[in-house]
Amino acid sequence: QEVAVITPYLAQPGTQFYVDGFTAEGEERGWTVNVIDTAGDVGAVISRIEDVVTQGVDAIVINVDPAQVGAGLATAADAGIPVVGMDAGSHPDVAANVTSNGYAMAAETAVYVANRIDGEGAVVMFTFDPFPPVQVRGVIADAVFANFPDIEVIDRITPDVSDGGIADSRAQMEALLAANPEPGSISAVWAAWDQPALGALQAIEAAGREGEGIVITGIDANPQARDAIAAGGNFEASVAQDFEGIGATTAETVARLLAGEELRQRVIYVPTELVTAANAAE
Amino acid sequence: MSGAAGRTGEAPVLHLEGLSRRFGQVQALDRVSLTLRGGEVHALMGENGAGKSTLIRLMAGLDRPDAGRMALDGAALPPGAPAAMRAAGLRFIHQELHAVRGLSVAENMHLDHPYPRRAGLVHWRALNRAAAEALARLGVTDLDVRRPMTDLGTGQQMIARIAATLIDDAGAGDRPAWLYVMDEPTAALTGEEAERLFEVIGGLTARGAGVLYVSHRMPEVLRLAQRVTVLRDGRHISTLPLAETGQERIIREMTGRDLSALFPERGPDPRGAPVLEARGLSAPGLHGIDVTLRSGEILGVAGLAGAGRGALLRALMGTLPRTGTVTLAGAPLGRTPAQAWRQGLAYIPRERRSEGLMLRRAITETVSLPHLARLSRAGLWLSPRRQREIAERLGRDVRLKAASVAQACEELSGGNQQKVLFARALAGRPRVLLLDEPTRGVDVGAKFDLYRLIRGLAAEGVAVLLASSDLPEVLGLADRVLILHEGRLAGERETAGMTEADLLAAIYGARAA
Amino acid sequence: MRAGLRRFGGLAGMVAIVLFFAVSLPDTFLTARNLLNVTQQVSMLAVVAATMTVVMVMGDFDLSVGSMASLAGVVAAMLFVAGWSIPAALAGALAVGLLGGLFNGVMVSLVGILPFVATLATLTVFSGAAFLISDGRTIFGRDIPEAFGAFARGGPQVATVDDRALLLPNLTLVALAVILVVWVVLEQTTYGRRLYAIGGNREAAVLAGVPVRALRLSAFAFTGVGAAVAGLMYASRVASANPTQGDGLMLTAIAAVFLGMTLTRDGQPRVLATMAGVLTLGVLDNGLTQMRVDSYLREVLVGAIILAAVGLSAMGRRGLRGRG
Amino acid sequence: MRAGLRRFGGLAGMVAIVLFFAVSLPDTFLTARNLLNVTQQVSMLAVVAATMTVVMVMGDFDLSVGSMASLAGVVAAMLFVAGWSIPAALAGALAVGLLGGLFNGVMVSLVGILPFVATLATLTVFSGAAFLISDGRTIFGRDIPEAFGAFARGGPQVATVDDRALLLPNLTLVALAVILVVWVVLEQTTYGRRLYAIGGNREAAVLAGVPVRALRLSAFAFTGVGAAVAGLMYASRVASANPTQGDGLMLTAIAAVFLGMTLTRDGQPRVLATMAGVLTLGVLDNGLTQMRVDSYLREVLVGAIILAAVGLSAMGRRGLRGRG
Ligand SMILES: Nc1ncnc2c1ncn2[C@@H]1O[C@H](COP(=O)(O)OP(=O)(O)OP(=O)(O)O)[C@@H](O)[C@H]1O
Ligand SMILES: Nc1ncnc2c1ncn2[C@@H]1O[C@H](COP(=O)(O)OP(=O)(O)OP(=O)(O)O)[C@@H](O)[C@H]1O
Ligand SMILES: [Mg+2]
Ligand SMILES: [Mg+2]
Repeated sequence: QEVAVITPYLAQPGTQFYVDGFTAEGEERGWTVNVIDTAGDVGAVISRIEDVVTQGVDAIVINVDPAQVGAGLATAADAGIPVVGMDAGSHPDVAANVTSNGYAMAAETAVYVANRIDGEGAVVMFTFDPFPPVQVRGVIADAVFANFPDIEVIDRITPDVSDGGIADSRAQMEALLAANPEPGSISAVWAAWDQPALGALQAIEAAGREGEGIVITGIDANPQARDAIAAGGNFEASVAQDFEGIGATTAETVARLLAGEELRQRVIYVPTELVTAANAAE
Repeated sequence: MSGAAGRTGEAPVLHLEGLSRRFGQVQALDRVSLTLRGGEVHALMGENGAGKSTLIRLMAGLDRPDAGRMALDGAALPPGAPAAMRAAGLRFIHQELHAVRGLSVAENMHLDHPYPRRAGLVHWRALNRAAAEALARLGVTDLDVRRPMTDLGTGQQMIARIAATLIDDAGAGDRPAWLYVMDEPTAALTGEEAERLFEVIGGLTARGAGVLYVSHRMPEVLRLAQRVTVLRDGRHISTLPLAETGQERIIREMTGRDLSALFPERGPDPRGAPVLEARGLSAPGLHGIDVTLRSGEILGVAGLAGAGRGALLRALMGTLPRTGTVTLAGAPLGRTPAQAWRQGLAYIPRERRSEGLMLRRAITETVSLPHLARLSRAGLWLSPRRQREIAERLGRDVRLKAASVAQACEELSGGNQQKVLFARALAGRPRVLLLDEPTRGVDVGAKFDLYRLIRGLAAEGVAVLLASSDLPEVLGLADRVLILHEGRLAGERETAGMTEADLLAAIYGARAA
Repeated sequence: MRAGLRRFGGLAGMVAIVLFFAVSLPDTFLTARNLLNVTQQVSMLAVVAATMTVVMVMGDFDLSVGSMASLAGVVAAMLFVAGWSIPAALAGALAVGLLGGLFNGVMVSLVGILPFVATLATLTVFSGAAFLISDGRTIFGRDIPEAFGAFARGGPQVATVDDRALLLPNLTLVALAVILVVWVVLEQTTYGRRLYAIGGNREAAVLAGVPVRALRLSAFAFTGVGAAVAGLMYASRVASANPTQGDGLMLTAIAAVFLGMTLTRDGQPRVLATMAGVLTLGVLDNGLTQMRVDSYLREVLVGAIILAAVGLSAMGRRGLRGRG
Repeated sequence: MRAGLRRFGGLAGMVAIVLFFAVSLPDTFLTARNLLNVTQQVSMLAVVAATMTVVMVMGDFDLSVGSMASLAGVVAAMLFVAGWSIPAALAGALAVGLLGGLFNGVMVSLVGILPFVATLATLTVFSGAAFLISDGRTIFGRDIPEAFGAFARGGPQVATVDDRALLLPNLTLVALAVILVVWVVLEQTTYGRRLYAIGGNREAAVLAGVPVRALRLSAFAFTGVGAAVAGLMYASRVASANPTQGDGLMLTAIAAVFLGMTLTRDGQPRVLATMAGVLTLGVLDNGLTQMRVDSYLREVLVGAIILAAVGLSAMGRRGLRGRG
């Protein structure tokens, strides 16, 4: 049996891991897994769905918001080919969506920050609203910080993510540090994913202000972030999604559909874990 | 010093043997052989497209012959190697004027040879000094060689390029410069500037150097050359000592026909009522000009370079902003080129390649461009057939030599390119024809065709304004001549009975005044 | 004759690509459904490339089309959010395209900035504006009227194949309409002929009475509107709008025009040739995906095929002019 | 004189920007630390823009520099993964830059494809290759040698300010070295002057026997190596490599060159002018961020400022030539 995985976001580390998890599990089951990367172009995802429907695959896995590729989903539904979301979103034409709970992850790191700075101080947020799953994280963090009267969000930065976000986040953080030279004028950096957190860390270290106790958190716990957290510096916490688990669970879900099973639960959450210096090395 | 070859007593000899070169369907050169020596001026003549420039490009190593060889004093020269030709002592001034934008005069003068260097880097002072010294040999001492070349007028640019060949830069083991090849060097020069060039040529040959001189200007050739070679349709027709050849013979060999005179006969005076009247016409470079142009009249416009001849035509066409009143047959003349064309003005610009032709496009497209609205249905929907028919008919009228009207203009010779622009001007059945140097770089045969065309138009009542720096042309064609000086009208004369000396005196007299 | 060979060489290459896929994918490639699908997939590119042809005919470029497409989509979406009706919102987005195009035209033809620079700067401006207006978000879901997203999914039914309706996609129809308009304007009117004249020799065109400034200005406006149309088509297709979604169209559209230029006499841009270029790129993407060619290898192949086509054409052209 | 005014106008504009930030951000902008930081932030752009200047001097473009930068970074990273030493891996990546540049040069100068098309196609090819080699992934963490990432973080200490070491960043030094090389080559050697001659009048250069083909070929090779250097700098700065990280450099580099051209006599590209353009863009980003200008608005502002600078310069230039 043949399964096509169509994603515009393969260059991002998280995507890589769940595609790996999916491929491994799928190949174990004897499938041919065809991974198609449209390099950021969501419209092309529809085109490629149409192409693999024409080609006649048995199932399709996507990781974009299904609302945006409705035309392709309709084509697949028309041809009776099941579509499963891998960290995608819910949609009538998507049999199931396998993902982490983004609300919970953002709440976990935002609360971590609030607690570490004792509910008071200036916080810098790095967010990215164009990407819905990340946008959700920003909303939750906004709510958490708004709930602490003495926390002030001094900047909510959307970095240029064409390179994943490290370089521009660093440049922006450098500028902010320059604009706020007094020690203690920035208490924490909350980032909606790891790359900006790493960029902020580099900026703080390059400015020689690592001693001010600025708390940094990210989300995703990618290896570079884990290294940084394990090193015990300003980057203190991130949340690990179980990417490979998402991939594997997606494969299982596809297998159940191919076996003809009717799915009742259409959103399947895979558990996450807060990563701090205590468990980063694992 | 360059041109030192004569000292050995034996002048160097360059043999060109059986050179052929073909471009697509055109056999541009067909087994041409030629021998060039130091110590003399050798003129190369031929109609447009005869193959003169092609031969020169082969000599310069810019192109390779399909067959044939070149040898200097018996030793073969490699084809297609510009550096080797330089090392053999050859220097070139190519036909089209080529100033490099953004480089100084001195750098432009060093285009074809290395800059002076110090420690591997450019030695700017030596560079400027070499350029200034070369210019001084042409008597130019007041030119700052660090200025951008494009700031200079065309004449001065040409002087600088001529001077560039005089820079003494033969490398170790190279033969000193001994043969100067000049492809229409005077086309852009004023009389005064040309005189200075002729002096330099005299100096070069006196020192034993040779000159291969291409020009369509018969008087220059008669005056300068010792021998003349004529090419026709890519073939060598003759090489003769000039003493044994008269102008008629050269023209006959070039054209293959007898042209008893350079200008067609004058008919009865065709001048009628005033058509174009300008009062107090001013524009950038023009101050308060009054002109009346009658139907059937050919009105020459003469003056020194920059006197405003071109500006006068451009102001009338509306490409220069103007003030003052201009009327055409009593009605005010529009202020944009589109209106001017529509009202019956037709314009042939000075630089045909850059200002007139769409070089890569079909002849038809250039011919129909100003008349599109008229040649289309409802002024909007194209009628390709009608455009093609017009182009074909006018092509015949102007004796255009082209494979078809679908041919690209860049494949035509200079004279035929100019005829395309005449066809374009005639397509609108003009009332007034504005000509800016209409025969520059055009051979005698084609010139005669164009002159006859202009005469014929005048006889039909078209008024012609002819701006030209070719004095015989002004005297031979025009009924009357305007003399401009620094943008002002400095005189207005009937040409009947006027000699070239009179006209020159008038032009220079205007300056003295 | 040689020119003919060269052009037919280009066409032959395109036919060869189609034949190759037809043979490699006998059951799925040359089906009406698949081919209609390809036309739909390339419809947005076709619109941008067709109107890009209008400026490239004059020897100009418009680098801002991609970000204009994104901007138009975002504008329409925000107008939906603000409660405008679909026609009103579309009109608003097209007006933005027109204004943006006019702005490009003013910069290029009145101010006199090189098109490359002017539209590079407006690329940044439009893109920034799209982010500003949308606040960087993707606008989707309930904010986008059902009918708007449904448009791209619909189309008149032309047949029933295997019990499934075969639609002539609406997007394909829109693209055909735009192509037709551009073809008529460029090939059948004096307006278009004058644009070609500007490309042939700008100075000569001025002296021949062509109102070069006005024409360049209007041509850029044309391209701006085309980009906006494509942006709306894209937004309809993905039933959402985000501030970067059209960005990829620009380079691909320029590539398609250049690919098409290999097919024309004299190497001028022509809209039908551009469409051949667009279809070639679309067929390559479709066929290579169906053949399960790795998407990265596909990218390399597409680049290599463009190079081969343009390179062969350039060499043919040069041969024609002699060895100079 | 008017030309002078125009040029000084451009320079004055740049100075005005700096002054504006100096006044608005009195404590933080004009500090040695911040300025050194800006030089480091723009160092990669500076390298790409400087070598881009080399081809733009001839009137050509290289659109493939961004994807070449990405490719070089990925190549180095994959060589690290394969166990190569740092110098060997860097040499490998630079060799890829050289080969890619030569390939561009061959396409442009021997095959005769327009630089715009040729490098658009190789942009796709290089980018596809970067994806293929890296399998579309970001290579980071343990795969990248410590010393490689440390390089970008280090630099000779020049002073101690507020008890903190003030470093002259290594990346800034690399950029300065590249700029110096490009300056000497373009301004002080016959080779460079010939490139200017090609740009000033290609036909004249051909007639003068300038080996135009060989020079264009070599200039593209130069630019390819420059792009690879920038890609390595980028990879070092982010201590990782992914197949798209350099892509943004291309348009920005071209914008910087054009911005610089507003400062030069005759509007030619010159490397020092390009650097003024690069610094202007860098200062704008840095200053506007410090002033907490919304990042989207920042984008719009940067585009508008480019337009204003180039537009004023174009109008000045045109005024100079009359209303023609
Ligand atoms: N690169 C080329 N490609 C095609 N045809 C060419 C090329 N160069 C020259 N020709 C043709 O070769 C012939 C000879 O041209 P050439 O320029 O040598 O003439 P010429 O004697 O210098 O004429 P003129 O007096 O007008 O300068 C012409 O028919 C011309 O059209
Ligand atoms: N666009 C312009 N703006 C300002 N001055 C101009 C413009 N065009 C021409 N002039 C001025 O007009 C004068 C004559 O113009 P130009 O250099 O074109 O010579 P011309 O009119 O062609 O003269 P001629 O044909 O007699 O050689 C010059 O002094 C020139 O500076
Ligand atoms: Mg000639
Ligand atoms: Mg001639």
